[in-house]
Amino acid sequence: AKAEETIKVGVLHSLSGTMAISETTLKDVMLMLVEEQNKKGGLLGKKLEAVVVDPASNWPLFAEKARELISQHKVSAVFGAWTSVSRKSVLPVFKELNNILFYPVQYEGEESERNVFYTGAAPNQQAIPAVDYLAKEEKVERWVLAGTDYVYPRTTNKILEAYLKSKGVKAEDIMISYTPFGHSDWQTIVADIKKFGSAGKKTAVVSTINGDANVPFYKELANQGVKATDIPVVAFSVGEEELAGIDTKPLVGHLAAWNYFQSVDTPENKAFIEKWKAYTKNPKRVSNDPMEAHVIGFNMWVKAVEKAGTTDPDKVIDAIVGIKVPNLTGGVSEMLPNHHITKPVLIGEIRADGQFDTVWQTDDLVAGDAWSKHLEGSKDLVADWQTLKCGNYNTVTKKCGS
Amino acid sequence: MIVLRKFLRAFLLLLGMASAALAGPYEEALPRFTSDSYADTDAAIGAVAASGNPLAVDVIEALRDGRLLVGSGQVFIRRASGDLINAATGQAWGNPAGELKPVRLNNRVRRAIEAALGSLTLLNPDAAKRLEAARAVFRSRDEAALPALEKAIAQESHVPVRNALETARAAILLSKQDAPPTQKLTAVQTLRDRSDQEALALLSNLPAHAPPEVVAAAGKAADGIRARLAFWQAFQNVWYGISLGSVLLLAAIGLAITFGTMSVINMAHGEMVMLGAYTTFMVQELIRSYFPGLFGASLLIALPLAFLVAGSVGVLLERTVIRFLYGRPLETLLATWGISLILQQGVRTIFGPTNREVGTPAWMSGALDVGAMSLTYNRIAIVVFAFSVFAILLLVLRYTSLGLYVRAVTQNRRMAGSMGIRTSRVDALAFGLGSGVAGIAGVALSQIDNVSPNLGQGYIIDSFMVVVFGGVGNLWGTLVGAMTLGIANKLLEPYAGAVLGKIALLIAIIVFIQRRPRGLFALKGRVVEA
Amino acid sequence: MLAVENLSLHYGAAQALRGVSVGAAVGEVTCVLGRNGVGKTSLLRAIAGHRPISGGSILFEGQSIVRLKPFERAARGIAYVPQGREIFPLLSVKENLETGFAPLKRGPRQIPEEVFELFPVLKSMLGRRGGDLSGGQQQQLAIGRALVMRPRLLVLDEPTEGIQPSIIKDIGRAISYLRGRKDMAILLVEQYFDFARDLADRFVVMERGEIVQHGDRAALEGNDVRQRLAI
Amino acid sequence: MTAPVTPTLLYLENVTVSFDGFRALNALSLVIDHAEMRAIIGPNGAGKTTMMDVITGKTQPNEGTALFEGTHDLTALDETAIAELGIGRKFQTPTVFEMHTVEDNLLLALKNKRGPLATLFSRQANQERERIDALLERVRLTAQRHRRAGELSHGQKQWLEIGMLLAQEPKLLLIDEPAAGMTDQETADTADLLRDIAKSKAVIVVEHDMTFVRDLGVKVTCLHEGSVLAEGSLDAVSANERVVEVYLGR
Amino acid sequence: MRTQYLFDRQTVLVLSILAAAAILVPAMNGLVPPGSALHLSDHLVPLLGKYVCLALLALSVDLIWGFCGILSLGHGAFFALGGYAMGMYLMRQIGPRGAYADPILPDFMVFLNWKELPWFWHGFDWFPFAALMVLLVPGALALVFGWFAFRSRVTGVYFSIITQAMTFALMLAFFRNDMGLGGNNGLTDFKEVLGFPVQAGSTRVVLFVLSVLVLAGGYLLCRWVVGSTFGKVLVAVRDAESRTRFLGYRVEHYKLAVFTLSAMLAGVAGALYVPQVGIINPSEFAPANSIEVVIWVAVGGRGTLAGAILGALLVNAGKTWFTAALPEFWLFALGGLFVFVTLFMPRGILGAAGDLWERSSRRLRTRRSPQPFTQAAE
Ligand SMILES: Nc1ncnc2c1ncn2[C@@H]1O[C@H](COP(=O)(O)OP(=O)(O)OP(=O)(O)O)[C@@H](O)[C@H]1O
Ligand SMILES: Nc1ncnc2c1ncn2[C@@H]1O[C@H](COP(=O)(O)OP(=O)(O)OP(=O)(O)O)[C@@H](O)[C@H]1O
Ligand SMILES: NC(N)=O
Ligand SMILES: [Mg+2]
Ligand SMILES: [Mg+2]
Repeated sequence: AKAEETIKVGVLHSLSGTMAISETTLKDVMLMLVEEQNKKGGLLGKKLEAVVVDPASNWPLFAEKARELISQHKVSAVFGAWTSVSRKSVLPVFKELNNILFYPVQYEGEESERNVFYTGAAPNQQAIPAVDYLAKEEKVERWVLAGTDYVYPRTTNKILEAYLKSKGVKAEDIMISYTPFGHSDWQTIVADIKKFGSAGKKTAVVSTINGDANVPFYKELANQGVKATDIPVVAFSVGEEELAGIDTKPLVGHLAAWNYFQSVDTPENKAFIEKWKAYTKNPKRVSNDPMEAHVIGFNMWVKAVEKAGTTDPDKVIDAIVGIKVPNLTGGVSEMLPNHHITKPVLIGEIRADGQFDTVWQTDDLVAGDAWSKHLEGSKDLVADWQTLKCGNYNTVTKKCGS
Repeated sequence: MIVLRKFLRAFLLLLGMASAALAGPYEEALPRFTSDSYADTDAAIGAVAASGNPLAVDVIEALRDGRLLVGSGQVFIRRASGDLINAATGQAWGNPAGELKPVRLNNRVRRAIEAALGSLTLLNPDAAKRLEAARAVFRSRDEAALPALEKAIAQESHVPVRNALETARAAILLSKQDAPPTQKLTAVQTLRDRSDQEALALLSNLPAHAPPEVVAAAGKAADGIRARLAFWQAFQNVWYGISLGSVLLLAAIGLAITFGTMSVINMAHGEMVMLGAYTTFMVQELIRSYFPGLFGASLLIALPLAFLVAGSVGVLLERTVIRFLYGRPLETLLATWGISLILQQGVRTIFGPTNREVGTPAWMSGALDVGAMSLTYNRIAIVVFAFSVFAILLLVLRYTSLGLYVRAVTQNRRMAGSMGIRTSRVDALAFGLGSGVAGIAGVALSQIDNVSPNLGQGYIIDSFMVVVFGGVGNLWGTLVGAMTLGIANKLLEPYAGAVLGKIALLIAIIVFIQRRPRGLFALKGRVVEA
Repeated sequence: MLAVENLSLHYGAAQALRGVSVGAAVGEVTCVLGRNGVGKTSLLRAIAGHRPISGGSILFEGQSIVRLKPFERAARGIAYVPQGREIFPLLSVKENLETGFAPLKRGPRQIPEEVFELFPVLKSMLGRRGGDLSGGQQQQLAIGRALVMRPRLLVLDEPTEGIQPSIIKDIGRAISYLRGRKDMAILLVEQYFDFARDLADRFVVMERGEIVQHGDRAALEGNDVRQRLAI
Repeated sequence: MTAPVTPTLLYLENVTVSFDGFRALNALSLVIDHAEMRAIIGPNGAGKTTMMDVITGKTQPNEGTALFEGTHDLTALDETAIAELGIGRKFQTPTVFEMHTVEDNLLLALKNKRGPLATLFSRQANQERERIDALLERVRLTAQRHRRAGELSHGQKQWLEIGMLLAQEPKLLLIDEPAAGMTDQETADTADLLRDIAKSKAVIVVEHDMTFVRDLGVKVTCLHEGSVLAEGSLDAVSANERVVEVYLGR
Repeated sequence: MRTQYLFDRQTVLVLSILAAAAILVPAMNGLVPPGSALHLSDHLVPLLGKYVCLALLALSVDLIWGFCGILSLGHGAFFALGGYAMGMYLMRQIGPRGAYADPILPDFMVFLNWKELPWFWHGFDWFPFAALMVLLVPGALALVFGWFAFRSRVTGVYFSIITQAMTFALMLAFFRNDMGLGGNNGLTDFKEVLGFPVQAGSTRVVLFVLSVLVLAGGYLLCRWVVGSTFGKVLVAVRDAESRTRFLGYRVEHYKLAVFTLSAMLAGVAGALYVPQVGIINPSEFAPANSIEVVIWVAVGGRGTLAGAILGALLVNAGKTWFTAALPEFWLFALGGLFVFVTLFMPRGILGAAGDLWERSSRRLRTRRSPQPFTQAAE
């Protein structure tokens, strides 16, 4: 086929380096989605073509590869990035070259860009409901906020701290602990958590520990016998994929908050998992939340392109707001004017088989907030790309940006 | 015995059927399991446990194990054999009508189960079960369990269980509003003797209604416990340090050979560790599918295999690449860096980019309590293992001619050849040995870290740091270096936090090297000073 | 025993040996003489296998050893005492000596007494690191180490360099003793003319990578050779 | 500068060096005058090289005094400072800059300003080139001028190192076994050279070659086990029974 | 080492190639119409600019490693510090255009509730000050670090490892949000440099040309340094450090001087890099990055200067190409390249080319040419 006959879609996920562990699977899901769409006849009568590159967990390389995808391969949209820094790194490129990025991972919020669609959770779609659940259902009064030392945990914990304090939690009942990336010796911290948790009040750990550090963390929890019934840990970055590397029997009952679990029992999800396993030819392959985010993002993009009748980014950006597509948990997610989407929030407990048991779920879908209401600097900001055409409109000064 | 129990059970069943018609609290509670609400389940557990119904334990155990099923408004227990019995009547239930679903659990329900089973199994014939039960009651502080506790204490003869029962009683009495102050004072005494974190928590969080004399006694006891815990904390930190040091030692010791002795700047060392970890994974996979009974021995089986796998890869590398680079240590850096990229990506291609699960055998789970310190078995195993590997390696290098030849070859390759030393074989063997040792380190590290293609990278810098800090070319230096860094790290961490602690340690290394520019165990003499 | 024929050797493009032929027989000392930089060391390096040759042949006990690695040559019985000693600096004196066991079978793996008789100082310094020894002590160690191998051909490159006079005499006596045992051939490079003259059964003189003169002991007595070695 | 404590150039007193209990130098005392040449002999391991190590700052003595020009305490200075004072050294095993050409080896040794800025901005003057030419001629390495020092034979390296020592123009030359690996003729030639130098500079030579020492015709000190065993003319020293016993042999 | 003759030829060659790049790249990008085969597409300009900056970094490493034997495994730190200095300037230039529209505080400070600019941010809004810091910060760190290390005679792997510890410690420190430098995300979202929009094609071209000129200047500077007597002392230190001392050279001063110079070059490279890639964050301090730089130098040919440039360009271009052409297998290709170069080009690509050159030219001038020397394996 000649180049003009296909519509290209960029896939910008690390296939090597530290982030490959999480991102490779997102590349696979994108390939599957593209293949499936082509089976359905493609888009606007053309075939889709996925262009895969490897930014190798190297942040400047992300920017370089994004530029290459857009300028050289002329992709119509890019699905990619995982860490916030990789997103920050590519942002200017998308703005400059006016293209579209679908970002599928839960993140710290505080951002809304015209060229980016955030299909993962904002803090209000993950962190806050999780804390509410623990406070209500587990009667937690003392909180350990443990995270990897980078911006997502820092911001999330800032938000949570402000939120908890607003709910009357005292400062001495909050312990905050940061660890470096890839931290692997958790003996001291787990012991500290145990100590903190044995002060008589019900204690829980809110973990924003990222990636590689989780396995040794959970292994240490199991070793030191921290059971979910004593000190539950609720994690925001641990999904089915991460658990696949751990013996979860000692971890049963620890929690995670996401917008999707593989175990969700809906026909949409069932069908998706079947396709996924068939596509990867691996009956044990798991699915997870960022994958669902890509599914939603991709379907929204397809619909928007169809609606606009073109893949021209400007038109698609305008067309996509308000688009609704079914998510895999039985609801219908909508792209909001702030370029975040509506999602259900699910709290799951780890099961012995490495899956999650949904123990709580919001009744309705929650709309993602680009700007946190709990932070000093951002509580007056709103994003609206539809009417205000602004990502950071200040409701007090009534101005966009400045 | 068994016959007797069967008989008893049958009898009780009959009794249960008889009482079914009466529709007591048990029967009333059961339907609450069907509502799919954790609050209802929680309440039902309490009611069932309090009912005194002989099926109560069965029901709650089934619930715990996910064998309590509900369907069309009724509750069933699935026995291990697969048979279903009706929880209400205890009768066998052949063909369930409609679909059955297990009652769902969450932590709240699990806690309720634990508490209920605790008071119900205080008289279990198995001492371990009783101990477990006593601890459960201690945690739940369920006043309702008090009579059962008293009864259990009266007939308990096993000392640890008795102690546990007494602390459980003390815990309940302390929080019980109407307990007489004398009882409370005794409770304080009991808890002071127990003298651990949990006792401290109880003593320092007395309920508001506690009488003043109890508050005073508890305050004093709490201070005593605090002092004791602080004292032990130092040892605990040192232990953490030793165990971190052992991990560093394991990771570095192979490098002490390939780098320290052979002067190959082996950037692929971490990947050898990774190969060892993946070998462990493979071994466990095979065992899981074909010989599940051997799981407890899986690590022991993996050890020699990991040595062989990583060792052979090492020999292969040496023969095909490294051997052309002797005398050009900086080029070994370049080539082994390339090799490490290839190995990483190779493993990623074969095993996928995600973590692989390596399980912990039962004998490595749990912890040993020494004073107020808790030593987890898997860390103990790793410490012992690291020191053994070190000792064996030391013996090999000291008491076999291989050790001598390796050193001779690295110091002067041509001359070693002229002395009749088969330089190529020595090189291959030594590199194989270093890699093999890295491989067995991988077996140990698979127990505490990710088994992923990135495993090795996490250790390579630390390993070089240890070898160099200890003094290149000295195995003892590696040992002392690993332990020093491990302990220093763990002593710093409580004060500085993990990030600043690590920074402080790195700066300390930099400063230390100024004082001892050739590491801790520096080589001295004319040669090195020249 | 040893027959070197028409040997040439290059360092890069520079030719250090041009068609050198020399032999060594059991029970004899063959001496190589020549000024600085004429190629004496290069010749020995070729024999020990430290440098590849670019032409000619080296036969040891009738077989070509050109393709053999240094350790294989050592296993055949060639021991080399290089110029500059090349002891293993971080090994102790004892360990340095023990490296000589490598080509031996288990049985004879002990240090022959004659080593310590010849160089008593080594015995008192067994535990010291080779690199810490004085220059002369290192030279003694290098010779002792070669003897541990029970060689059939002993190749010595200026063994008297840096050694005190009394021990030079001892070494001279040792060489004649070894010659007298009639179980090895000795190839000796020496600048110290009197020493060479006392020991040599036969000699060659080199100049610019070539043999310019050879003969037996008698021929050394004249002033002819001395003249050649002068500038 | 304070007034010299002693009028001598080099003054060693009671110098002791021990390595893990082994005394390489044992209360050694030695005095060298301006423009004096001294030959040092002594058994292998007597401490001759160690003595030079002490003088040049490579080894710190455990005890004792080492003064240069009466005022400079050598034990308190490092190698560079001592070299700057004007003490040059030739090592027992020749040490030259193997990757540099013969010419550059000499250039680096030439008596010039040694600071980074000075060398960064220095231009090679004609004068220097002539000096190098002369030195090359003297050590007979003119033909090897552009070769890398690492390619030289053992004896050639010895000569190069002597050339570097000359280029430094030090006040005191320490020369460890210059004749090792040289032919008899060259040995004699070296002796000539040294005698020539000693007219204006102080020289300490260590040698085992008695013919060479005789050629020098200077006062001889015999060390043994780290201290002076005998001192005097060569004939006197060689007549000493102990010297014969431990050193010369019968 | 190289003869005077070759030396000049190399310099001329390098300078002409760089000059050609400085002229051709803007021309092919701006003047040649997009359809043409000769057109250089917009996205390649910053990419090439990035390569050029990395080449300057490699050059700085070659200066100390190739000529003075100082193997720094932490040179990425100096590069990153230069980059941060520039990044701070660029950050201040954003002014009220940030998401929170704070005229002074950068976004990351606003949302983490910082109230005022930390002291070390002051002055960075003024370009000359920032430019000075680009040189001074890496230079001062190198001076202090080197002063201690060289004075204590820390050499060889010991030095390498403490430089690695240095960059590792800096990485952890910069990761901390409390450092006030943007934590893991670093500094990004730049708007303009010296009043020119960083995203504009013309700014890009100018930055590229500037980088090339700086690289050429850096190359000349290094050439001059290593060609001087100072350079010969460096080589002497590399090959026989203690012997150099006995000749009366203050080895530590030499090392310190060249180390500091090299760190400043690396800092400049970092400063030019940041506006072209649009982000600077702590991963630039990652030890692996510094190791990689050493590898570029080794691939190109250690101790040849031009080789460092060549190696950096080649490996990075290879990376760009492989990561797109073989996204799943590129590490095999890159790893294989490293192994291949070490095995078959022991002195790097330029070394191998030099050997070839010498061999062929010797045939012409057999007698006079310097003899090649393959260092015998020890
Ligand atoms: N590694 C080398 N590379 C290049 N040329 C060399 C090398 N070693 C020796 N040569 C050259 O080869 C020639 C012969 O050197 P060789 O060492 O064999 O001399 P020699 O006779 O042993 O001299 P000496 O008496 O000084 O030890 C000399 O010109 C020397 O410069
Ligand atoms: N670092 C050291 N550790 C242990 N012993 C040492 C060390 N340095 C020197 N020695 C010992 O000190 C003694 C003196 O050595 P030195 O090199 O000074 O002797 P020398 O007089 O120069 O001998 P030669 O004539 O053989 O060169 C020797 O026995 C040597 O083994
Ligand atoms: N956005 C995250 N999880 O980095
Ligand atoms: Mg020679
Ligand atoms: Mg000596």
